[in-house]
Amino acid sequence: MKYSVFSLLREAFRGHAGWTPAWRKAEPKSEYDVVIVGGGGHGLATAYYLAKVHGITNVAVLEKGYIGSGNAGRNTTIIRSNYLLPGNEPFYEWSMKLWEGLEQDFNYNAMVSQRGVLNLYHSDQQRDAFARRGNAMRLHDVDAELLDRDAVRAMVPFLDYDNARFPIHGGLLQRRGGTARHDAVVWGYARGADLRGVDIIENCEVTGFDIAGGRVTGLDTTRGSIKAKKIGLAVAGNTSRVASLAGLRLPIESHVLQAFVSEGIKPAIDCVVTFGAGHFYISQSDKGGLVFGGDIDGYNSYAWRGNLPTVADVMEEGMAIWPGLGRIRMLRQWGGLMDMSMDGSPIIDRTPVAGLYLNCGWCYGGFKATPASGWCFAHLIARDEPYEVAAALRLDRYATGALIDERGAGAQPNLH
Amino acid sequence: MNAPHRLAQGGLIDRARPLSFVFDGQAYAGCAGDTLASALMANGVKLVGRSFKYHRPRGILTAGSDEPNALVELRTGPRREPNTRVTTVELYDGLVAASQNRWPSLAFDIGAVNDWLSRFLVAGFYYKTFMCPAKFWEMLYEPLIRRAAGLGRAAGAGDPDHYEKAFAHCDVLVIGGGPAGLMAALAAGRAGARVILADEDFRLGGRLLAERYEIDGKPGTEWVAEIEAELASLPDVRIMPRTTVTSVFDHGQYGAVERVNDHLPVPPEHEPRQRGWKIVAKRAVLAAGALERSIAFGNNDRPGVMLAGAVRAYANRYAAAPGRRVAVFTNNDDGWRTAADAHAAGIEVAAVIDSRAEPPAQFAALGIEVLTGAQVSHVHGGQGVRGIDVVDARGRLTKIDCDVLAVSGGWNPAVHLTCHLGGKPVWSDNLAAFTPGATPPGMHVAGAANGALTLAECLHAGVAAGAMAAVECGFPIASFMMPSAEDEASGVTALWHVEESRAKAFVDFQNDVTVEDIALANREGFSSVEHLKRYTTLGMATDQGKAANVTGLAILADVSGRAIAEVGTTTYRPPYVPVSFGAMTGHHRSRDFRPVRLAPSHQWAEEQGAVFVEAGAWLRAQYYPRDGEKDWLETVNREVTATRASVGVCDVSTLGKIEIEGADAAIFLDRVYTNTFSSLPVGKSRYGLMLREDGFVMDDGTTSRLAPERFVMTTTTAQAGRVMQHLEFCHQVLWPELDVQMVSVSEQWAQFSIAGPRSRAVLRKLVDERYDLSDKAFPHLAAKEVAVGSVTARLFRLSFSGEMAYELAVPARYGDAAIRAIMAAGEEFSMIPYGTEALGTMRIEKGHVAGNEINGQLTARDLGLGRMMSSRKDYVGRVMAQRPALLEPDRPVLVGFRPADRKARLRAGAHFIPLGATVTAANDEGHMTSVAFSPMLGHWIGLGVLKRGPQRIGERVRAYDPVRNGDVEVEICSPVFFDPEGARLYG
Amino acid sequence: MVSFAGLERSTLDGLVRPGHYGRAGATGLLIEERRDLAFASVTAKRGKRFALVNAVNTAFGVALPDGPRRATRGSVTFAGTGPDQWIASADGSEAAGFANKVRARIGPFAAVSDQSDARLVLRLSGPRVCDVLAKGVPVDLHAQAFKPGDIACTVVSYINTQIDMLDDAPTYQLAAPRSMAGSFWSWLTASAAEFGYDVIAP
Amino acid sequence: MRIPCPYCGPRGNDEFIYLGDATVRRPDPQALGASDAFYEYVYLRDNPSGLHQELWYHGGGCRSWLVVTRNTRTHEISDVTFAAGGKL
Ligand SMILES: Cc1cc2nc3c(=O)[nH]c(=O)nc-3n(C[C@H](O)[C@H](O)[C@H](O)COP(=O)(O)OP(=O)(O)OC[C@H]3O[C@@H](n4cnc5c(N)ncnc54)[C@H](O)[C@@H]3O)c2cc1C
Ligand SMILES: NC(=O)c1ccc[n+]([C@@H]2O[C@H](COP(=O)([O-])OP(=O)(O)OC[C@H]3O[C@@H](n4cnc5c(N)ncnc54)[C@H](O)[C@@H]3O)[C@@H](O)[C@H]2O)c1
Ligand SMILES: Cc1cc2nc3c(=O)[nH]c(=O)nc-3n(C[C@H](O)[C@H](O)[C@H](O)COP(=O)(O)O)c2cc1C
Ligand SMILES: [Zn+2]
Repeated sequence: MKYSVFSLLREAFRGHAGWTPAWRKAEPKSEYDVVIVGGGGHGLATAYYLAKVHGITNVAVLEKGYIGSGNAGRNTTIIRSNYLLPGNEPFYEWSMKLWEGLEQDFNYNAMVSQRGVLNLYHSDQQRDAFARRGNAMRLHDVDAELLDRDAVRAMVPFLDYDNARFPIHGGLLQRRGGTARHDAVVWGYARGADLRGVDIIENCEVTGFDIAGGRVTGLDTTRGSIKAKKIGLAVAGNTSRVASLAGLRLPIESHVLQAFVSEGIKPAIDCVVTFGAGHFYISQSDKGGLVFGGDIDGYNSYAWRGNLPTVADVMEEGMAIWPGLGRIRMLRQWGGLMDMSMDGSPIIDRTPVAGLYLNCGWCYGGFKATPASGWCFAHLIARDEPYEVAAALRLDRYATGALIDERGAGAQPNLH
Repeated sequence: MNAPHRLAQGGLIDRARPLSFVFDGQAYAGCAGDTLASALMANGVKLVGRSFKYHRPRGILTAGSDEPNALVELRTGPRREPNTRVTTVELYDGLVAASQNRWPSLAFDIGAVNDWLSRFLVAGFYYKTFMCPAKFWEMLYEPLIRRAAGLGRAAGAGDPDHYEKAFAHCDVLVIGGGPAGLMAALAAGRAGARVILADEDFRLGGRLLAERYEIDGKPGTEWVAEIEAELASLPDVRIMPRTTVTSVFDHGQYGAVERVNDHLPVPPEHEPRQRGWKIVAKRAVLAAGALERSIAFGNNDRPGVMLAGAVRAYANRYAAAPGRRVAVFTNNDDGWRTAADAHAAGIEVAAVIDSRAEPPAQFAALGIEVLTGAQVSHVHGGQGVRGIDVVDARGRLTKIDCDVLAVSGGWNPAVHLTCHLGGKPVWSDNLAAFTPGATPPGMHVAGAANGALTLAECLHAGVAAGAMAAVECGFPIASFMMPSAEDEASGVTALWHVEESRAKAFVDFQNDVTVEDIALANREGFSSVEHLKRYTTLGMATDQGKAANVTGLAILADVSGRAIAEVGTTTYRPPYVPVSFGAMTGHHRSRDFRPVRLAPSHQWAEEQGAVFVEAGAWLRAQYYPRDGEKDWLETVNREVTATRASVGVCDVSTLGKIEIEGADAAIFLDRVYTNTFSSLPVGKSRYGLMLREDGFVMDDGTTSRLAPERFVMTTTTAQAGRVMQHLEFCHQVLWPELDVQMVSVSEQWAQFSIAGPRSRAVLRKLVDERYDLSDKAFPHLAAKEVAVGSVTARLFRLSFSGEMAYELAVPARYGDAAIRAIMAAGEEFSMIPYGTEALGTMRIEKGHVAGNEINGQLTARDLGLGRMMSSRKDYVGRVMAQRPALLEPDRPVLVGFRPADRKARLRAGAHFIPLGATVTAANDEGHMTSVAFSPMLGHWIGLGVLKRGPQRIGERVRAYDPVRNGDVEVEICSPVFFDPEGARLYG
Repeated sequence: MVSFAGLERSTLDGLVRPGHYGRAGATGLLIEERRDLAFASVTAKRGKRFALVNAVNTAFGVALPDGPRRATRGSVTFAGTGPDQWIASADGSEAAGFANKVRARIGPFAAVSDQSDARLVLRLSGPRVCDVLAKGVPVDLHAQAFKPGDIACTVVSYINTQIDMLDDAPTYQLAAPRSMAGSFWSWLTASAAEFGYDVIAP
Repeated sequence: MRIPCPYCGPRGNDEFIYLGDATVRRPDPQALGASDAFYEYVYLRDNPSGLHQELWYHGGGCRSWLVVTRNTRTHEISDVTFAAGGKL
């Protein structure tokens, strides 16, 4: 059923009895043309574009829990395309473009809200680094504005301009950046894929691969074996574990990133603000909760929960820019598993195993990539060649040295 | 003022200490010992808040931190605290609170139209609409939704109170001071363990405060006082009231918040408002009790519908009558106590409605009307209960008049803290509740939190858990006289939802999630309990669904035809109750956010009127303006000119300094630097370049050989810590077999760069005349220990500015004296101090790289330093630096730039585009890394990396800088702008 | 010729004056800055630990502690700060040229660096000293866990700090990096204010 | 987390700096195929879910590099040794 104000009105008058499941609870078939492992945003978007753009509909998405149970369901929802390096920027901008038409495309309100992303800078040196990034964005035809302190103050007057340890000097603003309702993105893609025939199979964990003569032919799951011509991995924090089932060892570590939400309050902050002298970002959800986060916990973990020093650090950083938060209460904290890559940038590529494709390395920033990641991964799987904007996101770049290291932090995932 | 609903006697309030307070502009009276909730109740105030979505009128549901409804804005101005539960606010004199999420007033709230529109505003309606046209979202729909949503208003200004954080350590942490917790603390304390007993209430006792239980034949509260006195007498027991243990972290760490002064209008001088505790405990006993839950039936959210246990708490503890005529609706034995206690307190009991066929025998004597096998299907009344409809087993409907309905749907053990490390609660059919599953390592659970629902059981369980915890910490079992108490009836038969309800039946009160919403979510496929939560927002409100979650998932189980155990729970996450930013921040706010490092000359520089700049953790003098100088540029120009003309001094103490000793020190340096240090003679310094193992430049600096087996290395200010760590890594992890020792001496030495043609003359006046400072005796790159007065100093002939220059290091306590002495010695040469700006200008004039170039993205070759990469030895980063992409001839390489129009200004961060080329990323050829105005050349100069830069000297490109409208045409040149032959170095 | 005699400065100069602060009428904490202590870091050379133990014993009569503890003889103390690492300190007549003396006596077996100017050193005592320290010191200072002679290198208020327990009055000596003295002081005094504190003239 | 430093005793993980996998060994730079070996050393990780040997630097304490054996699923620490070898 198409969602619209009319369908909503119609159902309202008949007790909402006519709504049907947003996606079928599909049972696994014995064989698919393409199996996508991982029912997060990326996996579901891949299936959606495989069906919609490439007409490949004999597709299954296998999810070990409920769809969106991974990072897609627990991120701070920031979307932006304010990257520095040519390997990244066109890709994220393509994502931004897809966000801009997404809801009409998949007929689901994902609350894509282009409320602006403001990165604060706190020194002249940082200003110049942000200028470099802003200029790089403009070279890619992406909007970027460098604000001075007064302009920042006009936008977000309640920050600490007078008594801060790291005074605010200005900010880099991308007005087209913003947020989206993370769960709705998952559900919208799921519904869109399902409508086009894709089987979404939940509670189905992949436990092994069938590989013959260097080519993948199927996989084992907790719900039986499934044959597949092509298999795409989009399992984020579980990438190393799943890839190891196919004998791959990757430039990836899994780290916990925490996020937090405050009690709901009346609108207090209209855009996304990030702190440049630390690692902190904050925005307000449409429900009123302040959604915020900071750095990863910084050590390998599969525990889906965070540790205390990071909590303190994040909340101190929040107070450092916004002293009025003192009496606001943090309501809930949680953690996700980041697939931290060795240069902080993602990988969308083939693997040494024929027919097995890899989508990983999203670090703490893959939510914004969801549409483009799905688009490009679908293209790669369907055509066996990279989509242009993702051409640099290769697996062999660590060996060749063609790294995409936005932070210049080197081969240490927890520094990215 | 008199409080009309205050019971004539009883309660734990202090009637001799009246307090006045204001709610929504109206003044009321309460007593010490009241909460804001009990005081409102004593005053007959029923309507306290509005719900989140439908703006339904709401009253007080609970008597604790599980309250979903009665949220207010407490205090005013910069101390305003939105969403404060009236049930946890200790009343103080002069308290001011206001209702929230309503307009224009609490009684008449326009937002309540949502309730009329609720037919449309079902769970998830917003996902299905507001999509067209796309741009209306930000313009129209979203602002409307946002304004309607949200609860209270944040304070606009910074929080004026201060906060602290603190650490505590113990053998046994007891969480909760009810009967189980008190016993646990006592058992562990008597055994000799170090015990912390934390309770979020301002008074110990837990449910005993709310009940009329007796222990050892004494009233419960009296017994509590005795136990508390004994605990207080034990030397290693610490009692922490007003302290909520909010979170469990790995390895026995507990987060807790102490509300030190929230019971006062403002904290006393020097005292914090709240304190965030990190408690490290070898063992913990969770004795957090159980939380009562409601039952879903029509209009079960009306003000006056309360949890049965809360009604007892108000009557017994606070002597506040929730109403005149109370009806009780229960599915368990405990609910009956409310009838008995209300009756005893002189409140009329209209009826007890028990959904079970067989009521407990012991209450038969009360002489109250009893309806068994019956259920409440509807509540009459808008802003307060006026009556209820009861359906009995045969479907007959009875209307009962009452102004309070006490509901008990059973008790949920407070398992929350057992789940913070991933434990999953397990369903008990017997208790009709979830009980703790695997607990965090070291945690025992006792009392109602563990599903023990009788007092005697709780007391026993407390002793057992406390003793066990102490034993596990190595203490003996202490002998114990077990207190005696009744084993009260606690039978329950689950009832979640009254089918016959006509009106909306609420499950999550604050977020307005109804039984219908759950059914709809299930119909739409959101049948995983997590999807249910996210689709309907069940359990996501400020109470985190303490009362709602179990009911919600039970209803989901019902509508989806599954067992409750199969449906499972959502994840209980920290914190147990919401925690303020203040408490988690403590002292670390404003300028104390992070420590600041000050150079030894800081105070002197302040006296000179220096402007300071952040450099990592340091504050460094950026420039020293003089009267009459119109801007920083004029100042910096003067500093550079004066230095190059005569002499200037700059504090460089912030550089990292590491002493490296040992027989293998030279070998070690050869392995960490790209170039060779084993060949460095004693008494000499050398510039060194360090790579990361991935082949990119990590840091640079100079290292001097003080003795055959003794070196001192300098690092950049920014990387000092990282380099130290790296060197320790190289030694301890890679090459532990080397005889090398290293220690940071960064703090020990104050170091000054004295630069300019007259630098030697200045030094001559400072350094003991025994030391020959002539160019021959002390040439460029010489290093030596010298005497300055009675002080042993280190003198290095190093130059970052291109001038003849020295770095003089003195023990830091003499840093202040040294800068004054240097300036005095330089006076006759018109010496000036210069800051980081001039330092930067001079290094750019000389083409030296610094932080802007050593940004982790560039290789030694990119920086034009390829020749420093020795080919005769191994060093960290050598192999990976040979990767093909790093050898690409097209990589941007360091060169210099000057504006084609010499009057134009350059800006770092501009990108280089070939002249006339279209402005696209494909034509991006590099970027400007550093710029300065060169007073020597009279125009701006810049360093930058450009594709094949060194081959293109003389060519022009465009420095593209749209974010600052700073587009300029620049000419590519050598990065060495000034004194390219380096003649000035030699003086 | 320049002379720096008498011109030594502490980073607390100008920031701090002796007197009573915080809550009036109560002194929970006494703070005394120590400027007379000389420090030297001592790191055993590879394979020389045993010889070093002997040398230190011979030269100073001190048995080098093999853990985070201090050993004192006369005015000289060696405190264990890490495996094969110590901080030696001295006051009184030993303090002058201390690092050189140490190097002269044990140089063949250890790397020695002067650290006399590297730290802010405070002695803390008073009835509420432990309550003050609890606001920033993450290690357990309970009498059973931390005894006179014990030391801990840890992080206090984001500042690397060495804590020595001197006696069971109790008196603690805290040493923090010199450059962070102001921030350290800010944390300490904010933490002590509720109990009242006296700053004693150095 | 609390890491039991063999020198200092148990301390909060905020006193330590994490580096990562402790099982990878710097290859012989002179050996044949050194560049492949270095690529693996610098970039490839097992990233196990379960027992993990990893390097932590006690920068806030004794400045030792430690090899910590920790379960990445439960965070349980089963062993800590000095990276440089040796015992106390
Ligand atoms: C706290 C937090 C904040 C974040 N903030 C932002 C932000 O503000 N902006 C931003 O752009 N990004 C952010 N991110 C990152 C972003 O969420 C992720 O990069 C992105 O969601 C990853 O892609 P995904 O959605 O496909 O991953 P996931 O949702 O994690 O999907 C992977 C799925 O694979 C499934 N799976 C794993 N193993 C198997 C198996 N063996 N068999 C079957 N299924 C399996 C998992 O259950 C999971 O559902 C944040 C992440 C976190 C945790
Ligand atoms: N018969 C029944 O159905 C029934 C049901 C429930 C409770 N009860 C009675 O209630 C009592 C339960 O005793 P108990 O000791 O187990 O619990 P309790 O409810 O008496 O005490 C729990 C205490 O823990 C505190 N607390 C909860 N969470 C906390 C946290 N995170 N941090 C700090 N403090 C926290 C509360 O403030 C409370 O004081 C018994 O008397 C029992 O008979 C009976
Ligand atoms: C953007 C965003 C907003 C959230 N808002 C709330 C909220 O208002 N209330 C709440 O209880 N949880 C909120 N959560 C957290 C979720 O309840 C949940 O903790 C998170 O999705 C991770 O799942 P888990 O805790 O089940 O592991 C929010 C999460 C996100 C990502
Ligand atoms: Zn240690």
